[in-house]
Amino acid sequence: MTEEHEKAEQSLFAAPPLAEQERMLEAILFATAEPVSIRDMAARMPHGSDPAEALVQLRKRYEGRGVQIRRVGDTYAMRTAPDLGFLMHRETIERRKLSRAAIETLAIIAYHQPVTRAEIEEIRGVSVSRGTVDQLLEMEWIRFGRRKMTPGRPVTFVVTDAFLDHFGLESPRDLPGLAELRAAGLLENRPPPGEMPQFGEGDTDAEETAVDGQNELFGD
Amino acid sequence: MTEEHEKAEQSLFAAPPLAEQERMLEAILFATAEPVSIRDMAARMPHGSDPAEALVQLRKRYEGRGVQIRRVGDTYAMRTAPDLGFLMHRETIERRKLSRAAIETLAIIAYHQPVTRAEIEEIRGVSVSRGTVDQLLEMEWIRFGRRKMTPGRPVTFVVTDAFLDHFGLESPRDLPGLAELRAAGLLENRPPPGEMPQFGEGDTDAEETAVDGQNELFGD
Amino acid sequence: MVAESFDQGAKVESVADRLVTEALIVDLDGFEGPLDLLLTLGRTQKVDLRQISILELARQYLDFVEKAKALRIELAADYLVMAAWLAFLKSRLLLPPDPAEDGPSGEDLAAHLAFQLERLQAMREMAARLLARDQLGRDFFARGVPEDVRQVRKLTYTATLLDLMQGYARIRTRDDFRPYVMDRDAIFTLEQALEHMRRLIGFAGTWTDLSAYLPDGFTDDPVRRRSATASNFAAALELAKEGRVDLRQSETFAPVELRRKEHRDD
Repeated sequence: MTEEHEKAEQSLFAAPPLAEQERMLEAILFATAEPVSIRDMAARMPHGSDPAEALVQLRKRYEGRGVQIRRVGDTYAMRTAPDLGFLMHRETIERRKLSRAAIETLAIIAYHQPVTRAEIEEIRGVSVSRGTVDQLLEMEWIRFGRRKMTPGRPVTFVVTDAFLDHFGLESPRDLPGLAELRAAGLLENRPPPGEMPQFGEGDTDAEETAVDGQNELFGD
Repeated sequence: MTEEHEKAEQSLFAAPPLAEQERMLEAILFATAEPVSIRDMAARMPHGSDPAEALVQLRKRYEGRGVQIRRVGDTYAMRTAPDLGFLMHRETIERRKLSRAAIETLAIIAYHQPVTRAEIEEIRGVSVSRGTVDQLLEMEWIRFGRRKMTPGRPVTFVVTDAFLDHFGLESPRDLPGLAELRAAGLLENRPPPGEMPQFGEGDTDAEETAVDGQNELFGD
Repeated sequence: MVAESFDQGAKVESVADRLVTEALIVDLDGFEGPLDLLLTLGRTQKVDLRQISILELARQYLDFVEKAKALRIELAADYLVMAAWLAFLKSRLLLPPDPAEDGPSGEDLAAHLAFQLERLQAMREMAARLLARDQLGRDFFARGVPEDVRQVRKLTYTATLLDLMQGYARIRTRDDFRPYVMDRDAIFTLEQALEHMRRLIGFAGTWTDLSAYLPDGFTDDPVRRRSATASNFAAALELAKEGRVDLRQSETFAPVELRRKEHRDD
């Protein structure tokens, strides 16, 4: 404390050297919550200081650094360099199970590819919502295949290498067949209605709810 | 976002040049009020970065500046140079005055850590009030350390990084006068010879009841 | 350090000593226990704590307690415990050691008390040195506008091969699970039959078997045939009711025949 007082007293007689003023300015800009005007700087720095001049030096020093001195109207503030903004984000990845509608659509594409939207709907018995297909496309688990040589030349969907990669398959042919599914007990077990997976959030089609209703109706 | 992702992907193949890492580190340390560990830096910087190496460079760059990079335990923080405190009266944070008991307790914990409550009482010659410990815990200047491997496995107290940060200490080893105290044998845990009155336990102060409650809290 | 004779210890206290003690009594609340009081008394010896005379200190403390009693000041129990212990220590220091007696010597006890006083004094000095340091928020400062790390939440969806296969199995076996329902493609509705018959009825000038009116695709499959026959029959009744056809049946279970009803122009 006494040292500082001495310094403050000295300053009544002579302004500190410019390099020292630069240090002071640096500390002020760093610690102050609001941008600071030249006038405020002058008021806080020892008598005789020239904050404008010190500021020029300081700005030069920070050129190209990770921190910059930015002018905000008539005031100045220190900010992180805009190109480093990505460092200030922390990504948290949240994993969610695919909706039932999406899994079924994906399964149909995998087992029947190349397959048109109409064919998927026929197999599933409900219309396929656009959101479901978009989600699968976005995940890069399906992509567009060749157009079918049928009237209207509808687009088809096929699964991608990313899909095979995710499910640890070498080719779509490695998917177990119906007989194998049955052997694995996947076909025999009929889940009670209560344990039926809920329908996907993405699928809000009227048909979807109709099916829901039907399952209830047909359940034991 | 896409840009960042690209960056993140690129980084799988090559870490950014050291100068660029230094900029990143500068931005990270600058932006955060709390000290940052090397581990956290590495987690935020692109894959393959070497924050420890970049830190050496950056600390050098800030030597003698108005802002410094300070080591605080295992973490690092940017702080204004202490000699410029006089410029910052406006930023001064008014702190609750610590009682003499609290200050002494804090010093004992800092110099004798890890230290049990009984040991603090033995040194001070009076029982430690719950309020004193609570206040220090609340300020996050002390925290619980490991239990002592002595009968009753009492909890110990140690000082925190926030304590080091507050008093501008790099590590507990930098506590002032530590070497002298050690040389004088004043940090030894000398058990009192038999037939000496024990401090703390005999106290029937109003605080005592509070202490009882806390002991229960600390008990296994 | 405790090699003092009894005479020295019993010396009449100086005026200064007495003043100090009296000041202490008035100030009793300010002490944090006997050790604190002892430390304060020890300072009046104006020597390094390492050279302090514990015997002299014990005498001072006992005097203090006596005076407090005389002034009817309530002393906390631990002050009295300390007084009793110091009296015991004093006797140990003054009497030649008894070889038959176990336990620590008077010197050991005195040395430890001296150690305690020195340690407490040291801690107080360290506390003061700590507080004299530059402090965060007073002498040096953290970033004024901390930029918080923004949390960006990224959603990823996942599924297992089992999910996929179960999903497919669910679809492929959906029909197996259904109880019997009339499938709509096997049904020829009354509306369809009416429309179908109205179109053909204009050509039925002669009696024709109703079964001839079965639509294409509903003649072979028995299920479909049954449905179409029933609907056609109902449609024929409807047309008869409308007065557009005549119906006849030669006997029970014989084929039903129909013929266009001629419109009379009167």
